[in-house]
Amino acid sequence: MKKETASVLRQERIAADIYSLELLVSFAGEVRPGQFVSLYTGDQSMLLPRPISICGADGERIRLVYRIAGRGTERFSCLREGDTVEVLGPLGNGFPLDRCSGKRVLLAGGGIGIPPMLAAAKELKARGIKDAAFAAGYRSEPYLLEEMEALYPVFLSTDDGSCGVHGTVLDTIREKKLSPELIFACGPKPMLRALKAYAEKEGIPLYVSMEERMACGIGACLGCVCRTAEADPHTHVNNTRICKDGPVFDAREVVL
Amino acid sequence: MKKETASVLRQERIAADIYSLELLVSFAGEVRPGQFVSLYTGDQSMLLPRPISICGADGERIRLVYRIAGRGTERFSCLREGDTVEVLGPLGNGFPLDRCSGKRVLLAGGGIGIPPMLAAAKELKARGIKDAAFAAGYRSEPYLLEEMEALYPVFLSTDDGSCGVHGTVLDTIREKKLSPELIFACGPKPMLRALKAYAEKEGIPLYVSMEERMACGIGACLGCVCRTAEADPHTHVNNTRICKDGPVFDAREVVL
Amino acid sequence: MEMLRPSLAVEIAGVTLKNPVMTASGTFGSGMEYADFVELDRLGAVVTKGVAAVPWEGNPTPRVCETPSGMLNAIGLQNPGIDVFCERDLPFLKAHGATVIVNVCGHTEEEYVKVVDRLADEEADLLEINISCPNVKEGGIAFGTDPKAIERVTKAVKARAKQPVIMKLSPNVTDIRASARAAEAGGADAVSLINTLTGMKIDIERQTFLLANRTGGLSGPAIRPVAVRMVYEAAHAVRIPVIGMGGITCGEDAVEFLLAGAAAVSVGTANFANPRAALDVAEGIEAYLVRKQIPDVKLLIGAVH
Amino acid sequence: MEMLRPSLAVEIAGVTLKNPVMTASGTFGSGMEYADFVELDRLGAVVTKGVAAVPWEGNPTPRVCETPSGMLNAIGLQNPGIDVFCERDLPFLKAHGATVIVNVCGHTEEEYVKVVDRLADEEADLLEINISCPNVKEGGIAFGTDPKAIERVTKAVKARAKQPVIMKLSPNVTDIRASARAAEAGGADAVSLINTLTGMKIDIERQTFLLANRTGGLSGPAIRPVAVRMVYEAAHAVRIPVIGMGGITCGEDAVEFLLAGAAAVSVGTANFANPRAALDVAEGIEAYLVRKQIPDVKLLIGAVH
Ligand SMILES: Cc1cc2nc3c(=O)[nH]c(=O)nc-3n(C[C@H](O)[C@H](O)[C@H](O)COP(=O)(O)OP(=O)(O)OC[C@H]3O[C@@H](n4cnc5c(N)ncnc54)[C@H](O)[C@@H]3O)c2cc1C
Ligand SMILES: Cc1cc2nc3c(=O)[nH]c(=O)nc-3n(C[C@H](O)[C@H](O)[C@H](O)COP(=O)(O)OP(=O)(O)OC[C@H]3O[C@@H](n4cnc5c(N)ncnc54)[C@H](O)[C@@H]3O)c2cc1C
Ligand SMILES: Cc1cc2nc3c(=O)[nH]c(=O)nc-3n(C[C@H](O)[C@H](O)[C@H](O)COP(=O)(O)O)c2cc1C
Ligand SMILES: Cc1cc2nc3c(=O)[nH]c(=O)nc-3n(C[C@H](O)[C@H](O)[C@H](O)COP(=O)(O)O)c2cc1C
Ligand code: FES
Ligand code: FES
Repeated sequence: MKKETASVLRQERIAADIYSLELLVSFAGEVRPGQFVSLYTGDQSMLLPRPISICGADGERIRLVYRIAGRGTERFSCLREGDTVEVLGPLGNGFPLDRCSGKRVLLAGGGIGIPPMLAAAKELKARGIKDAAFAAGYRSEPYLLEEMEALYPVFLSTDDGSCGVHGTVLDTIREKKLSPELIFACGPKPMLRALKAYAEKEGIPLYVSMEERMACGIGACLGCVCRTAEADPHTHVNNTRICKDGPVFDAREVVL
Repeated sequence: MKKETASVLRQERIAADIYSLELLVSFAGEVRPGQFVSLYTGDQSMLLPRPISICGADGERIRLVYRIAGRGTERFSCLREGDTVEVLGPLGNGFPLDRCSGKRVLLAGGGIGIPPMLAAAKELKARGIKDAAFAAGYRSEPYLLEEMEALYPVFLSTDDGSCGVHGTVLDTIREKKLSPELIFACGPKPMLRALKAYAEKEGIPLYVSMEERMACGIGACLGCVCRTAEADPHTHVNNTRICKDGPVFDAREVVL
Repeated sequence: MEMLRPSLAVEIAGVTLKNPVMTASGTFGSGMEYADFVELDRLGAVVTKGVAAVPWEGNPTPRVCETPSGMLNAIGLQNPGIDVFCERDLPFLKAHGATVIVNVCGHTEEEYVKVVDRLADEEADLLEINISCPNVKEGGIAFGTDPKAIERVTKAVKARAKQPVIMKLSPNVTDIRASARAAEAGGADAVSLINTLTGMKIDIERQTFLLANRTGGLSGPAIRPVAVRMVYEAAHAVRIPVIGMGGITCGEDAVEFLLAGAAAVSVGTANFANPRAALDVAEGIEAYLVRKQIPDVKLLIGAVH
Repeated sequence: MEMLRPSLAVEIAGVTLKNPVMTASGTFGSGMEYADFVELDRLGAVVTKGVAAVPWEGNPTPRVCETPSGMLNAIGLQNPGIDVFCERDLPFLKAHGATVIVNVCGHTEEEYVKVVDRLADEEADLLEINISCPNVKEGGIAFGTDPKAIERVTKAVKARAKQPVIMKLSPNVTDIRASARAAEAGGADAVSLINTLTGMKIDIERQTFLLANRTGGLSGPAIRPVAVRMVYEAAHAVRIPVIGMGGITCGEDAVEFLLAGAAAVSVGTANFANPRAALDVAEGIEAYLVRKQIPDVKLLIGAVH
């Protein structure tokens, strides 16, 4: 975990309001899929860093894919090659990829939860995992599609029915009769909740990446907790820190 | 008076911590020497605009010369050609150049008070005034020197004696035996105070450009007043607004 | 889909405002200086700089300085006195079609009453009584932070005022509800809040206070969360309308105050950062209503509770 | 010119701090999380997250949100309880050579005393009693804003505490001097201020409170002018040392508090914007002293008055 000034290598608009940003960082070699970074806006009126999942990393660069959601991400979208940006990372635990061998893995991403699934898929491929697939749910316009398809089959859904299944990731699973043996998921709460019910019914292990408003991003402020079924070993109450002990949790351990 | 988004045409560092900035603005044709603009920093944590004197204007562009004095001016120094900046102007009254005809005029500038004197000189030259001179007092490294010399003789002083007279503008006047019949001055309070004493003693008309911390820059907040000898016709007390009724005042009318 | 044209009018103490946006006292002069940027008759109201019975010189300079997302001021209520105000400023505002709220200041109960009396036959639409200016030692701070004094001043003013009376409350108190209730008990027609939070800045280079007055009033976006909280508390403590202000810069900020319970809002420090701010706020509220398909701004007032 | 090596040590209630910079409670965990960025033994002290007699779950989420140059938090004092704290966090801090100030919270006088008793034989250097957390309804706000209650709690704690006691004051009061005097009268060894200002943010899209707790505590640079003013007032009202905080991000900000009368300072929200902030502040103070050729940081304390 380091805080450093990163150079912008590339920035590209890849869909309406969706940007892909590549940064040169010293910690790119240590990144695990499912981890995130804290990105600082540079405007002194916006103190808190923005948590953004890592969508890809090689030896020296990381890639972030984000949606303009407010003033901070809007500023990020103005970064050009050669600009610099403060970044802290890698943060959080990442997906437990070791659990995948020999299993039919479903990578379920909803909305801006799709980018980290691409990072997971790349690593699975590198590890020789054959039997995996994406279930990707978009509002409307799909993005990152070709890159996903180059790795594993993609089952697409859109909220507005403009392409793929009309509905959510869960509709896809049902309609396409997918029968995963392990699910990694990132996306809006209702999607995670539906997946959890499904996984429990089917007895499938499910790991979810959680989201919450953050301040420190490193486990110090207790701003970003989620409810847990059991008392958490660090906090000693039924609350766990998403930024430090997550963002990825066994779905059975957290209250959704 | 307009508020608009100006394009940066050029920015140049002309001395240690001193920058020259050229902006494309719609109001360039209306500018009078001695007027200033309000420049906005663009960082949301710094709300108030920075007052900067206009150092030159032609039909479509204005030029500002400023010293890095804090976080706002530091941000200005990062502006590059093609960037934009919010600007409000032209503000204030300007020097009463009509008083100059037939007089030996001294343009006295101290420190970062020099830039507006250059603007005044250009206009005097354009109006055919022959008998004028600069008394320019620098901390150390001179700037804008060649441009001034191209218009009128320059009598130089520096605080550290590194070039010209060792001392202030007033030392220059004495040492070089200048005998102006009208003085326009802009610079630090002690310089203006000394000039006022000198001008009173010699019976010479003196117009001074005043400085004060500002908020609105257009006469609404009463933040930037200076004390006046008589009750001010607008405020009805012995306080006048520098941004609106100044920044240039007959030295006899204000308390220095 | 047909374009919704939402109703923006609100009512304060029987006076109808075109829209809920007014200027905050002391930040908009007497309207003259901003008339190049803002059509005064398009605002809900213009609230004037505080005016006293006689001219006040105000504090020595520096009077203003910037702070993170805010500013401090210690103008000290410089004003030309009520006579000049009635002869010059009020006719100007009326000629421009503005609804006018006259902000009144004083050192003592008697001074407030003098101004209020002088305004009896003038075309002021409402009066706002500033009992909360932290920069006036004798009157302001004592009046503004003691509920008993608030009730007493309110009664004194109400006994004489020909126009409806808004009491402007200080945020430098433990319990803003008590202040609001005291104003209501004294007969106020509305309360407005917040005035500035008392603050200080030190110039570490010269090792002295940055403002000549030592302390000043903090305003701007920095204080918005405190202002929203206090407006919410006040709106739930009294039945009279609450006028909200503190750091409003755009339509979204104003909507926050309306949802918290404000019946109207004022735009202050934002005018310095954007001379068209007050109109931008009004247009921003309208845009929000259109986007959310809400037909009447009054439906927002106090909707979050 | 020889390079000046100024003395940075200060003393609070007989405890010497290497330098006047500590971390603000609740923003630095128990030091563990920031140990990658800050050598804990280079700080004046580490002030721990508030700890209670038993584990507290805190408030529902969202617990934090950003505001202009500041943030709101309503953590609700989640903590693992004093036993875990003594077994895990305190030994960690001591092993890293930190001077430790334990921040104590409770709902009632008895709960505070329980924690203080439990710490009697532990290696805590000082205790800070948080009577001002706006996010705890039962205890915090009532204790923190009534001088009589402040004096009572201080006495109860002082009667049992083995370590020197700092009382942490709420800024949500009409008169901070009365709070400071009450703590002094109760026997406090020092006071620290300011805790957060109570604020609120409304989510206008969902038309609801942004924080699940509705209100939260405002911190960060936005509140610095209020904090400096209150530190100045408190330092002139009592003889015991005042520890200043509120929006400190760099050496210059800290110097402002020292000049206003603080004997030491805490760095809070700035840690989130810059994990090395506390050390940067300490180094910034030293750089200021060197530049100004001031040989001892103690010469700054209260130098502007
Ligand atoms: C672990 C994690 C990973 C994330 N990964 C991605 C990603 O890969 N791509 C992407 O587009 N978005 C991602 N998000 C969401 C992203 O953090 C927010 O969209 C972003 O912070 C919004 O900032 P803003 O300034 O544009 O919005 P504003 O609304 O102006 O932000 C105001 C404040 O609220 C916080 N905030 C607002 N929305 C969210 C949110 N949904 N989650 C957390 N904080 C929020 C901001 O961080 C900021 O502090 C992730 C969030 C988390 C917690
Ligand atoms: C009428 C007028 C004309 C000026 N013309 C010039 C010029 O041509 N070139 C130039 O370099 N400077 C000029 N100045 C000074 C210039 O405004 C300040 O140096 C500048 O505002 C500093 O901003 P900052 O953010 O860098 O400094 P900071 O100290 O970070 O600024 C903080 C706040 O204090 C205000 N402030 C700080 N110093 C001054 C000052 N000396 N006068 C007024 N406000 C101040 C800033 O505007 C800002 O609101 C002029 C000032 C006035 C009043
Ligand atoms: C420069 C300045 C002058 C002010 N003068 C007055 C005044 O004369 N009377 C008054 O009631 N409030 C005065 N105020 C307070 C504002 O009306 C308003 O209550 C406060 O600034 C909060 O709003 P804002 O954050 O939008 O500025 C003044 C504020 C500023 C910044
Ligand atoms: C996330 C967060 C948690 C806090 N928790 C506590 C706490 O447990 N006990 C306490 O006394 N103060 C707590 N505070 C208040 C800070 O210690 C400090 O008084 C306040 O934030 C002002 O300083 P700052 O502006 O530097 O953050 C907390 C502040 C924040 C931002
Ligand atoms: S954001 Fe601070 S603990 Fe997670
Ligand atoms: S800066 Fe507002 S009156 Fe001059």
